[in-house]
Amino acid sequence: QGTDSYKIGIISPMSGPNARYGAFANKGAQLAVKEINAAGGVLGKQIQLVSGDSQCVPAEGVAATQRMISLEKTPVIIGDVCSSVTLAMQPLAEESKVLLVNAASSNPDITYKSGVGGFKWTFRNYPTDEVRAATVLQYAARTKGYKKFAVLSVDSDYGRGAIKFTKRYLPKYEGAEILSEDYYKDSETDFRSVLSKIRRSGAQAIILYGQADTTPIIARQMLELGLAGKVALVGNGEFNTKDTIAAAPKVMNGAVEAAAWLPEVPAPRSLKFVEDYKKAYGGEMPNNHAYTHYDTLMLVAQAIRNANSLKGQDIRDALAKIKYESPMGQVTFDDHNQAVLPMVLLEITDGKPAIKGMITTKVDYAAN
Amino acid sequence: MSSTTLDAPLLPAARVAKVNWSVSALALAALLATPLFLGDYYLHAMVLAMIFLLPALGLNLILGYTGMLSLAQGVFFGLGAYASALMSIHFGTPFLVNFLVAGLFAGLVALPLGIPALRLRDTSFVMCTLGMVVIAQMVSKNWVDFTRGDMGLSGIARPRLGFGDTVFTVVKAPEYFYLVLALAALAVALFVALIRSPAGRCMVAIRDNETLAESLGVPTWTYKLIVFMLSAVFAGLGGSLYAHFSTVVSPLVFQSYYSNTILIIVLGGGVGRIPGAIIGSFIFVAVSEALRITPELRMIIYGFVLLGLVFLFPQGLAPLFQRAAERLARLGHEGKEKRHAA
Amino acid sequence: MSSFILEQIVNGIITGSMYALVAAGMTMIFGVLRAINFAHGEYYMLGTFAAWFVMSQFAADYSIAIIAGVVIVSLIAVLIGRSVMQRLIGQPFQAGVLATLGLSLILQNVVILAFGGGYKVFSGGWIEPIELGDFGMSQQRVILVVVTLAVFAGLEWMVRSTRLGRSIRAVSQNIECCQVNGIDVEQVVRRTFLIGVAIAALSGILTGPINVSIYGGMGESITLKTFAVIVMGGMGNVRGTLIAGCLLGVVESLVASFIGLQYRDSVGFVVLLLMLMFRPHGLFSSKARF
Amino acid sequence: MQPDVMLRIEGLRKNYGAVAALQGVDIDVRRGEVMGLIGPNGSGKSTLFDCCTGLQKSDAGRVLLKGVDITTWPMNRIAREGRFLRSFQKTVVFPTLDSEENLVLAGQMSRFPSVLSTFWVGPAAQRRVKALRERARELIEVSGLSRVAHLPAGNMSGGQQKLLQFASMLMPEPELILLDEPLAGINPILIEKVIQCIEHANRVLGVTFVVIEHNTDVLMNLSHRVVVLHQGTKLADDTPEAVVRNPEVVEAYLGG
Amino acid sequence: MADTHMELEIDNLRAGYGHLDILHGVNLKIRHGEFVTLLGPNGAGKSTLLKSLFGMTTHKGGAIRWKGKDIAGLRPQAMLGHGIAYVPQGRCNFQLMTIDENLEMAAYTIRDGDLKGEREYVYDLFPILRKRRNELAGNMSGGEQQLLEMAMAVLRRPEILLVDEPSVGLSPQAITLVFNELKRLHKGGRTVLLVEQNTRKAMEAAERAVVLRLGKVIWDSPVGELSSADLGELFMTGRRASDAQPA
Ligand SMILES: Nc1ncnc2c1ncn2[C@@H]1O[C@H](COP(=O)(O)OP(=O)(O)OP(=O)(O)O)[C@@H](O)[C@H]1O
Ligand SMILES: Nc1ncnc2c1ncn2[C@@H]1O[C@H](COP(=O)(O)OP(=O)(O)OP(=O)(O)O)[C@@H](O)[C@H]1O
Ligand SMILES: [Mg+2]
Ligand SMILES: [Mg+2]
Repeated sequence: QGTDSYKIGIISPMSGPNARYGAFANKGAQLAVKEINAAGGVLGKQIQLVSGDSQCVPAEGVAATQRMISLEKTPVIIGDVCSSVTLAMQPLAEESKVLLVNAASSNPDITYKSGVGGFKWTFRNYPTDEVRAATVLQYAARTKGYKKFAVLSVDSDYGRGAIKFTKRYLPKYEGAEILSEDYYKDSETDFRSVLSKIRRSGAQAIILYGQADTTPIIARQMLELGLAGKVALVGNGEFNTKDTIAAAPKVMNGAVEAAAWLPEVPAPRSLKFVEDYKKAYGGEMPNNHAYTHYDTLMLVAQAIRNANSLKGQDIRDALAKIKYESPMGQVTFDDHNQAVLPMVLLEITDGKPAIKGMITTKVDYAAN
Repeated sequence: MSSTTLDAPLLPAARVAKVNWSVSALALAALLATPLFLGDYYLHAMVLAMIFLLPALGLNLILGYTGMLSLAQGVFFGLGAYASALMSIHFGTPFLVNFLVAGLFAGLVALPLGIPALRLRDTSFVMCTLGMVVIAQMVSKNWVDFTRGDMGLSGIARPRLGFGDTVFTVVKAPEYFYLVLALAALAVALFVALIRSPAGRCMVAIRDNETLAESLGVPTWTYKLIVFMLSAVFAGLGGSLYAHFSTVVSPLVFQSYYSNTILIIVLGGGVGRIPGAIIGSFIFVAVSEALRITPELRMIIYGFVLLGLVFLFPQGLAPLFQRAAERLARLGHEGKEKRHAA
Repeated sequence: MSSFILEQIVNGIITGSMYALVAAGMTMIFGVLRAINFAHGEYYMLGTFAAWFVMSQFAADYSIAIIAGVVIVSLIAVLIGRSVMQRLIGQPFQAGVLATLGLSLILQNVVILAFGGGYKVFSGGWIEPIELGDFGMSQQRVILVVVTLAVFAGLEWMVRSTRLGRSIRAVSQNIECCQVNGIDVEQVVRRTFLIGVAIAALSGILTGPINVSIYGGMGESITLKTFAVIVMGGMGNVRGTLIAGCLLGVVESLVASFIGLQYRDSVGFVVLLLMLMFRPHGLFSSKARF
Repeated sequence: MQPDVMLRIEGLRKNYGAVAALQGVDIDVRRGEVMGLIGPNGSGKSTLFDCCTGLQKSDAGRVLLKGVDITTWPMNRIAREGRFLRSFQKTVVFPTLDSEENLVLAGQMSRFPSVLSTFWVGPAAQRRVKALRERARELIEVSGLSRVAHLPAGNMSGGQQKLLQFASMLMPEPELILLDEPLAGINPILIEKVIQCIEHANRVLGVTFVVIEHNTDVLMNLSHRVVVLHQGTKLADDTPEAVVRNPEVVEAYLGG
Repeated sequence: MADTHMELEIDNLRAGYGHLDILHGVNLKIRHGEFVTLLGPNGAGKSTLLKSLFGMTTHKGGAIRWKGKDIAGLRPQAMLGHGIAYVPQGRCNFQLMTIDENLEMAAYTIRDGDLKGEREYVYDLFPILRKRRNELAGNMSGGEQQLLEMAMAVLRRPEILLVDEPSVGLSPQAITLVFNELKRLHKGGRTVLLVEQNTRKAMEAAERAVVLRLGKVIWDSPVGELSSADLGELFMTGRRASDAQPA
């Protein structure tokens, strides 16, 4: 087997409180590897996935990366989910000339510092929060006509970043205002106080950039407090999954979300991915991390084929020039090695997610 | 009396824990030679171990010698890291300056925190230090203008050591290793000096019986405050090394992961023993790195290792090493005597 | 405005009673072992998972899952009590810290290994809201508060008036003297641990329907809050724990509504710390002379 | 105020809830004397010590040391600046330190000018510590602890700990020592030695002693003056001979 | 083999703490209903011997036979079950419980009979305790706590009572009370093994004196055969110059 396999590393939180993200990431990537290998691998070699555990802690992530680079000698590493780990991995990858492809971190810094910004070996195949925030706000304010918003987002760079961009675009819509602003920590389960406050404030919609698993909690507590049908959720946080909707259908109706990917995306290859994933993992629904990691492996395989070489340098050059057809549409990279890729906008109607559009936007680096 | 070794659940008399100079020299020599044998990955792991050693020394000082469990070591570690990062990013100050400022800064912050906290004893004090962790998390996340919130600070410069015109940037693993080794060795020396000073005896007295110490004229509160600040200095220095090593800091440094890691290092190594934190940090990093071969089972096995440690080595690993070192020393001694006799 | 504050206080008491319930067990375990139980939140998590497992695997009713969950976790507690906790008697303090940290890692990651790292949805429970004017609350919360009161009444009675209760207090003060008086310290530790864990599991199961999303790492943050509560209540004091728990809940709730959710944990902590400055040994505690 | 008063206790009161442990006690301890303090169990003797040395706050009254009001001083300052030590009734030592370290610690604080100076391990500090060690070894020898001197003090027998506790009172060479039952649990031969030590310190070094002791035979021989406490009040204050004959004292304390 | 008159037979007992040996082969036989006092210099191992009899040290060898049964190495609870009660040296009560509760805990292993009545009995014995019955034990004065511990031992209904220095911290009056109670127990047919430094009181009360030194029994005789001058010599040198040792 030895010479016939080609190692690709994947760093993700596999233990500790954030293990839930790593699990999806690994499963998605594994599925892609299986598919690629079944089709004959890349350049005649079978891909072998090597996992490392970061626990979402930079120190751990750096150690895992170092191990990956020095012992496993993987020319390509995918990772991490948590932005702070990815940021810590970047200089390591740079020094050792290992290709780092990120598939799930949304911190703008990662690519602001890449490509022409500095790190030549980092690429990101994941949308930044800016595009998402703008799209959601536009839909909520224009199409749905909401004017009064309450912010309730996760207290992380993702949640805070999205709100920052939302505020930047808010003045475009006359009369739109934010009545209250709250951030919750990622393991929060008690939203009653905040929701009571929001109810009294008279907000029409809650801008929620949150974590997938807190959405059902918020939804159910909104139901409890009698917010169902009165206040809508807009933002991002896997509003679309069956379980979330089932937690409080009355609340979720009318929820608006923009996401990197959704299982409901009507593209045939995306639907096939959902089917395959469910088959492979006992009926479990994939989430967007599963998808983005799947997709990123596919992307890397494509780059290797384009480069017609297994060397990191060649793959990197191929990646910079790539025009990759993802299940969602075409992906290219800008001069900061940030993927320019499509995103979906959806609204929950009658207990089902309905896709309202696809958007592709480039990051405007000068604006920041 | 037939035997003089004790395994009653008491720590050894402080005077018994003498520094074994020959063994220490041997260990240092071995460390100096490691880059000749080991690859980058192992060096990297050892650098990590030595970075954690610094806050662990601080914790050993306050917990092992003064008897106060402070969970705030992680806070001062983080403060040191942030201080270094901000200095490096905003002022571009050289590494050694950042390093010292980070230690001082952490120590100074410990002063106003310690004054109210040291009114409390035992679990109330523990809880108070835990409160500091929670507050530090909040500040680092919410003071976005200064700390950039959850995004953290990235792009911290690699250590640059300059003498006159020759500026040397530490990038490669062996270079790092020697830099951190030198600083860690200095810290250990400082720690040993503290323990062996008359103040060290006062600390042990406070740990053993605060009221009695007070009645013998020891101003316990003052000592506790100074020790609290010193432990913060150690942690801050470690944080600075960490920031320049990983080149990013984020509010995650205030997570309980760091406080717990430091705690495990000290407790597992041997609390209240000079080599405790040193042994603890190397073993801790070795175990956690070795377990990387099975990412899924890693933390579970790690948990079992901790349990095993508790029941097999209730005093930590240091006594084991100390006994081995003593035996070595005795062997050497006997050898010498034999030679003399011959 | 005042009705708003009232609403927030009620919210706080509900949350606080959950804190108190988890903390009750921890404070008793601390009493007998003098060990800070870093793993206590994991038993809460195990309770939730056990009930979820029973419900999703055997399609059991929630009410059955409550009983089954408590029983399953109790069995685990018996095992851990025998193999780990009772051996901590008379061990130095650091043993307790390391052992419970170890247990916490094991329990958390075994659950993650067994059920996957992803989150699960806890369906079931009595989640229909009860409307009180413009103030809604699910039945489950009412049940939680009622159960908390009942459990605390029972604990208070047990500690004051039963043999086990008295021996728990005795063990918490002087182990050697317990031996002299013929109290089986190991047995007391095992039983206390069992009771503490069972209560934690019960509260995990009762809050399952409210929390909805459950995952292996959910115990960690609870452990932190619990620790604050037991210190406030005066270590080992049952009544103090209930009051401290509710107090923390109310303070947090007021902070969340008037200052901001992101400040909730820390400001709640700060308030508790300030109170500690005035009562350094917690709200209720007695201390003998030197 | 007379110059020969070492410690003046004025109207000291202490209540614990309903229990009046001290109900306005006035005592003058003269410089250079050995004063015995006796009284039935629970009469407030230990509480008196506690209130004099800052372990307990008194409800009313003053404590003057050489004319200086020390009522509100913290314990460590009384010991260090006041050169005024006390031992505890419950045997307490530093359990993990061996005898020598216990003693060095007891003597240490009076030898260093400031807290910060104790952190410095210069030659001067080492000389001081060396002198302390020598004194400690002497005291260990005298109190018959040499055989167990290497043990952590917590592993010594009850009587040995009591002896160590006594020895540590002598270490810093204070001016005034309050001893709370120094002889309880000490074997008869060592009692002799302890007495000799007290007398030596008193006569040669001029240390003032107040001794609580239920071993009345020994105490009456040892002390120049005896104060009897009963239910928190002073019952008698006289020479040993007179106290033994005082019918009230016999009734309340010595027993028929 | 076992002598039926002998209630407690200690045969070449070796015990200590962890690796440390303290008792180096102690031999001692105590008859039923005897009142024995165990004397010795500080650190001789007296307390260690009592602790070993109650199963609280590391057993290293030798036998302890109680009514013919070997009880060496049993746990303290089991000892109590056999009717052995122990009052340790130093503080041993529940500091944060009231006197009443402490007395209740003392009778923990006893589930029958008139506990209330027995409690009243000890209150009559030491009236000072009744006066403070609802106060925390830890707040009592040293002597009061010592009395409490004695009272607790009485409540354990011992067949043999192992007491370690009960007179410490007691006023002369209280000492008389305690020794009277020990004598009463003895008269009531209980066996008493008393460790004391107050040798005079101990020799007045006991029938037999045993001297321990450096972990060995060096003297064993009726109290009449031993003067306090002899004792001094025994403590110091381990020998009595005037005659051969009967032990
Ligand atoms: N912290 C406290 N709380 C309540 N009562 C107390 C406290 N401290 C002391 N007392 C009471 O005050 C009285 C005096 O106690 P103290 O210890 O001074 O007696 P003493 O004269 O030393 O007796 P002894 O000879 O037995 O040692 C006792 O009745 C005691 O119970
Ligand atoms: N926990 C312990 N660990 C180790 N050694 C101990 C321990 N307790 C006592 N020793 C040692 O055992 C020896 C005997 O102690 P023991 O307490 O039996 O003496 P004792 O005869 O009761 O003396 P005393 O009259 O002073 O109470 C002493 O030398 C002491 O140092
Ligand atoms: Mg007293
Ligand atoms: Mg003894």
